[in-house]
Amino acid sequence: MAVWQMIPARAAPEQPQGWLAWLRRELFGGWLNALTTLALLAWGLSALPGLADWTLWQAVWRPDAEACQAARGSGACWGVIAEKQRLILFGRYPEAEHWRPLLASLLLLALVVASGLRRCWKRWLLPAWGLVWALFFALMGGGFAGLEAVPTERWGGLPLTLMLATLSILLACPLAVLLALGRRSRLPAIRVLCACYVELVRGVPLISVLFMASFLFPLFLPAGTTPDVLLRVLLGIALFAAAYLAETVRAGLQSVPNGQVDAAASIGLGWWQSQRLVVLPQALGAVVPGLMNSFISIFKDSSLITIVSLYELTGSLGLALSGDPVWRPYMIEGYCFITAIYFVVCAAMSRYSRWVERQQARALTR
Amino acid sequence: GKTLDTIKQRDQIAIGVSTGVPGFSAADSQGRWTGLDVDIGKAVAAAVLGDANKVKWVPLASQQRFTALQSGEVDVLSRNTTVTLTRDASMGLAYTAIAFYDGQGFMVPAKTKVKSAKQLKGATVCVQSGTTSEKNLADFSRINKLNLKPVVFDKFDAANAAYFAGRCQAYTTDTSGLASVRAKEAKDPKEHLILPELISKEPLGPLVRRGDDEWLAIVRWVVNGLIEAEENGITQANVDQLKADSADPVVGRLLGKTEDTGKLLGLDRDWLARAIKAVGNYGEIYERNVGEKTPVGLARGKNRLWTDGGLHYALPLR
Amino acid sequence: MLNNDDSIIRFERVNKWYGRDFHVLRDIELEIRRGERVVVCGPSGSGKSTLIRCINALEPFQEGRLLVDGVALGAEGSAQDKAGERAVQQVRRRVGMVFQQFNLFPHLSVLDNLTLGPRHVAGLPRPEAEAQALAQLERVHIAEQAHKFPLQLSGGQQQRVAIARALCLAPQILLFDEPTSALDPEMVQEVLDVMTELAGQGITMVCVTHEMDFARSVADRIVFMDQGQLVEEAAPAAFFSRPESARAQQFLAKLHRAG
Amino acid sequence: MLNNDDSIIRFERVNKWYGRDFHVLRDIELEIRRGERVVVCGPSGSGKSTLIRCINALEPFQEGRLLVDGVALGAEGSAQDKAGERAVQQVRRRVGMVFQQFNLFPHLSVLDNLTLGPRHVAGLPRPEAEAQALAQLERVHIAEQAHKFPLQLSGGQQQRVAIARALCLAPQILLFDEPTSALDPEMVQEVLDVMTELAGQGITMVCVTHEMDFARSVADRIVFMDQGQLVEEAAPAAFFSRPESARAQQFLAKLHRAG
Amino acid sequence: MLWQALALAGLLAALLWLVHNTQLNMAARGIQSGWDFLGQTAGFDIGEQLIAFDAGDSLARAFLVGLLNTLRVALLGILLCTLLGTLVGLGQLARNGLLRGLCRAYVELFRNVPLLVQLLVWYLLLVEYLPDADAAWSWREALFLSKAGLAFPALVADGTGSWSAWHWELPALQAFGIEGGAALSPEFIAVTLGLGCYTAAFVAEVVRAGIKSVPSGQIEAAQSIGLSRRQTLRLVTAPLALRVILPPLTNQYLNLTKNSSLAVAIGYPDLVSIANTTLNQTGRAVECIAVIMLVYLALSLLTAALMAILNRRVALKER
Ligand SMILES: Nc1ncnc2c1ncn2[C@@H]1O[C@H](COP(=O)(O)OP(=O)(O)OP(=O)(O)O)[C@@H](O)[C@H]1O
Ligand SMILES: Nc1ncnc2c1ncn2[C@@H]1O[C@H](COP(=O)(O)OP(=O)(O)OP(=O)(O)O)[C@@H](O)[C@H]1O
Ligand SMILES: [Mg+2]
Ligand SMILES: [Mg+2]
Repeated sequence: MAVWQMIPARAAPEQPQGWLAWLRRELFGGWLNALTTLALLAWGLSALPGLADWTLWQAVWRPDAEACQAARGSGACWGVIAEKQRLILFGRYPEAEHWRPLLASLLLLALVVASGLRRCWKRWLLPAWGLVWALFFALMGGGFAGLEAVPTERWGGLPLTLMLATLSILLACPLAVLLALGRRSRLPAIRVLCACYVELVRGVPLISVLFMASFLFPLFLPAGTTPDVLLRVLLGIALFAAAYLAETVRAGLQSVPNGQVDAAASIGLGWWQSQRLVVLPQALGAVVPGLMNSFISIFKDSSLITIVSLYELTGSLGLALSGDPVWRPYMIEGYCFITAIYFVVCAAMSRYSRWVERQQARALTR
Repeated sequence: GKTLDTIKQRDQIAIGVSTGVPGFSAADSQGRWTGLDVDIGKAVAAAVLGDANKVKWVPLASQQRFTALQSGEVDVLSRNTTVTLTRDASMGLAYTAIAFYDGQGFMVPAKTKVKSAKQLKGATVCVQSGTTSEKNLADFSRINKLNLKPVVFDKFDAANAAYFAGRCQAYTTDTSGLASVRAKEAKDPKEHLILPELISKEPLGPLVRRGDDEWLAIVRWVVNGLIEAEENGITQANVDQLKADSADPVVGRLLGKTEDTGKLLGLDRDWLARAIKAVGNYGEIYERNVGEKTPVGLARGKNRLWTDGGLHYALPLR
Repeated sequence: MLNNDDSIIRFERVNKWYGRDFHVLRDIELEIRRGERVVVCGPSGSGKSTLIRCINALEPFQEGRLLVDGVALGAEGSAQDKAGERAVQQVRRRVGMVFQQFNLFPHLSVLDNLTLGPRHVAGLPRPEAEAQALAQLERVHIAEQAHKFPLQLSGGQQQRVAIARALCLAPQILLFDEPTSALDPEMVQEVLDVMTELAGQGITMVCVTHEMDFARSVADRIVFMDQGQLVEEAAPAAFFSRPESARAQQFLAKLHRAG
Repeated sequence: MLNNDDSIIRFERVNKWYGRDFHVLRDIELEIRRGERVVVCGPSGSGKSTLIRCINALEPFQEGRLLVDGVALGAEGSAQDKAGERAVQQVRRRVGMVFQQFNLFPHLSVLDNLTLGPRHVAGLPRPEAEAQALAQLERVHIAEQAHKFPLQLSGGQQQRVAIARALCLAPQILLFDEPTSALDPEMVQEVLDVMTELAGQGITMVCVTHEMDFARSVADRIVFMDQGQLVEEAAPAAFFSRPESARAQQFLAKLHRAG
Repeated sequence: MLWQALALAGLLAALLWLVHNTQLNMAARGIQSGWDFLGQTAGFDIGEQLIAFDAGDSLARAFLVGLLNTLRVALLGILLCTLLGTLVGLGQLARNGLLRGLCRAYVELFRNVPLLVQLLVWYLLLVEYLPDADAAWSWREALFLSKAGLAFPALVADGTGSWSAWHWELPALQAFGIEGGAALSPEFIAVTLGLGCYTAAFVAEVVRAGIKSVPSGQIEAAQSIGLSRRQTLRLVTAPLALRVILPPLTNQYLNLTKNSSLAVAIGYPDLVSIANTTLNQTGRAVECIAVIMLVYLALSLLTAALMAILNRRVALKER
């Protein structure tokens, strides 16, 4: 039999700290590791100077077609962006009125960002959305108070992309929730209907839906009642997105334990009440990353409407450059520009979704 | 008819145009539509509504155009569309008049030294999808055993871009299109050669929906009226003056001075005078948009009046 | 069976099946008087949970009738579609239930958990509902946790919140389904203490539990179930000292060995 | 501390930290003789699992030295990179381990679970490995389950398969980390029975468990840990009747109350 | 019951209304409908074909050619995205910090840019920056890379039908670029690369998540029976991860197949492109779009069914 003495806790022996140690461990710990690092570095060093030359050192920054022509092949011509930025960003919107789409997009962006912040989750948010949409359409459409009327066929570029993405998300969400609830309904007919809708829509490509919205839809309606093509495309995207969102929402619904529904019933809540107050908030919270991924897809997919001749961001780049022999050769720089825009927005969304996840974990547990 | 009523009611005509063929219908830097097809549309608007600007322009890709017309999204399709039997008979469309006589041709980079389309054996050819060009190309290739390889793009500008990037050894579409593309989109027009062969007949003209003969008649006679106006020397500049003092019975009839042709069409007396006042006669429209003084630079050629040895032969307005 | 006015819950030959073949409740006849405290026990899978979930209309049954505080719950499919819906709502307002897994709403604060029912079912305005909720939290001794979220509390505290939530609708009857069995041993006692306090206040309680000490000191009656049937019912003293049926004897023997 | 030849495991001032600040094993000095059966107990979080995982080289440590059947496991970073890798493999061949969560490979049949090690580590041909595996399955009394998949077995059966798997490499030492605590009460006994049988066969066993009856009847020695230190070691009889340290007394008191 | 009946009736009414409208509209405008057009001669050529096709063949055959082109791109894309995705996914778990960072960057970049833009960029890179066909880069006079695509030697028969008639044909420079051998068009290369690289980013995430989902207990158990690191990966981690990876991987394959419809934007004659052309030539819009939707739907259901069978085969056996 033995009894040991009390041993006080002490700190671990000093491990080498700091970035140098990190580098040593991460990049040169073990010979295979070191070899990989060297190979990657060699590759990087061989590729980088050329790339840097092209993007930076040899690049032409002024909208100077002749300088660009001279630098062609060795350096990028960022001047093309300077020259064409307005056309790329705003499409065929009348040039004198460009402040309107700019203002409208900024308003919309600000509102979207505000809606993402917990601090702003106040009562005024809902009316704010109504107000901003009203302002957006008023600004874009004009036709009052001295603002020149601009028909929707001339809307284009970034505002169009933003509007289509946000509006179709807004429209798709409630539909998705209904579909998801429907797929779990006790009523077999409704269940089957919702399941069929979701599976059918998920089985076809978006562009076939867009074709349908833009070519066929008018045939389905009584003669003369054809809504604006923008509206039809918007509906098409929303109906399509709803099917995908519905699956995400359904996964969330499944993650809510049955006990929650029982508990809600036991305090007297009816079916709709318990879904609205108890199940959905938890279900949607549980699938924020999934929802955000779907939102990102919708935003990216908005680029497909160029295929049905609407000039959103991707389309307006084509519009801006492909008809202009002087600047057409610098398409790749144009693509870099819009790629950067798409990337920033999508990356911001996925960052945000990770942030929300962390917030939730922190807020609800100890 | 019904179409005319709805148009009058909403006080605007919806006209389908192409998404961008310089000289025919293209947006200028201000986003305004200009071109021959556009002017014809304007003439119709002026004749019907009294104002050439009461138009909603609907740019359409080639796959969209027929359904857009069929479904009522546009009232007139004025979009360099070839009139063919299939289109006229089976697709719910009706042609009104021929506004431009064209034919399909080839363009090649001058450096290839190709002088005739028959030398294109085995070449890759850029073409836009959903056009008569695709079929003509296939026929031409088969007849001459050329084994041409089409690369088909869904949009006109995509096909242009691919040709100028060097993806294809030749580019085929209507010669007017080739000329306008070469003029406006080639860096140096001299580097590209339009080959002499015309491999098809391409009568282009505005189309309307089937089933409304009154509306068809209006569009048909506006086009004929513009041609007739040229034949009779009525121009944008002199129309008012002629209307006031011309003693020529034909002019008087055309401008509604002596006879009310408008009533027969369901319009007022001045319909043609307004149209001419808005866009000029056919010759003026042609010269302004695609004529030799414009970048597109097309000689009148077949599009001269019959009196000058061309094909434009306006049906008599009486 | 007497039909005295005192009875607040009455099972009349209730039969229930899961699926087609699994007969989970068999000819249940049981009467509980107003203010009575009944403990239901029995081996795992014997149908205890099912029994008390029937009282709250969380489970439908296929045969028989169940009267809860004067409201009749009929067998499933017995022609009373629309009336049935209303009966269910009435019953649920009069019956509070506490679950084994607490089933608090994790996305709502403790206070919101408590006011959800009163506000959306009874239609109380928020300030009133909150005042009342705070009173109930006092009753289970955790008023100071009102603004935390459920997952930030210990198991014992969570279960006490669940009890307070059940009390917020001022129910006539309180149902407990193994309220302590998901708790760490140290926390069992705090919940049992709260339950004992409640039992002293005259509310009708039906409690599924294996806490025999609690049953002995609090229950008026013990009901023993096995394989979906009521096997034996007795006063606690009698039940623990000399159970009549062989199965109850077995069951008690096992409990003793484990304890 | 004696350096007799009998010792099969020897901890020499082993210290381990999780991160920089969490000192989880403190100056561990412990010697286990060949054939000895040692039970490690102590409150949750005291470092018991960490201790026995060190024996199997599943956890590195930062200070001290650990000898397992003649092979030395050095502290992390002590210059023996390549040799260290080999030492780890040697140790693992001589030590079998049974986990709380069984950790059977769900995609392999029971037989494949058992032959995986012998075939790929010892390089045995399949028929031989299978014969041997069947023998081990006999030893834990479930030879008839050889062709099922782990998830098709009950918890007790799974844990017995896990024991058989550990035995298949003919280890010198068997480690058990709470082998019964993930089991339903009825199944605990079958696993304990198998372990008791094994204990009778002279293999060295180090076992983390709270099954005090098992410890009493099987162990040669009990080691009590708290806060990462060895607090007390004693023969079972002495430990249970009169623990010396205050902490062990407390711990035993709690166990009794719960049991 | 009432609700169900109402919902069904409502839906039916809506559908009937739409069909009725369509019929009215089509009748009023003299639009012909029906499937007879599939038998008409196509009248157009198709640039790339796996089975013989010329303008004299029927439209039905044209659709078949388009479908085969779609499948060709989809299959190659699937191959590419699986290989690349697995590499990048494993790279994200590598010990080397640099490699990890690069793989992460790859995923972020390719995931966050619309596929259409990526396709256009690939195509642009190919047709803008490769040399003209008459100045093709060649490798040993056997491989030629140019704006006309990648030409490589192929086995061809000279039509006599006997075995000896098969011989290798080398591509060679002719008046209009490269003739002989076989070639991949730049459209095909761009679509395949675009789809492959885009989907690879998603596959990489699937692979990473799959490997991370293997419980650490499994790996410890493997180590404790003495398996080496590589053996653990091969015998335990990989088979377990595969089961987690398979279902989301199927989804990615389905997405890739559906996304191949974007090929129309860069002139690759896939099913959608052929349907588009047909729609224009015949005016049968409803029918052509129905063909597109039905074919993709069938492909989806088929893949899903196959994968379900596979999934069941590899599912862990439980009681
Ligand atoms: N929804 C269900 N579908 C099918 N069988 C069920 C369902 N719910 C419970 N059962 C089965 O009915 C039987 C009784 O279940 P119940 O939950 O009422 O038992 P219990 O007495 O509460 O047991 P425990 O003490 O384990 O909670 C069990 O065998 C259970 O497996
Ligand atoms: N990988 C790890 N990283 C950081 N801390 C850890 C890690 N693994 C265990 N710990 C902490 O180390 C302490 C000792 O853990 P260990 O698992 O050895 O305890 P134990 O005595 O086995 O407890 P139990 O009886 O609960 O299994 C615990 O406080 C635990 O939270
Ligand atoms: Mg129960
Ligand atoms: Mg442990």
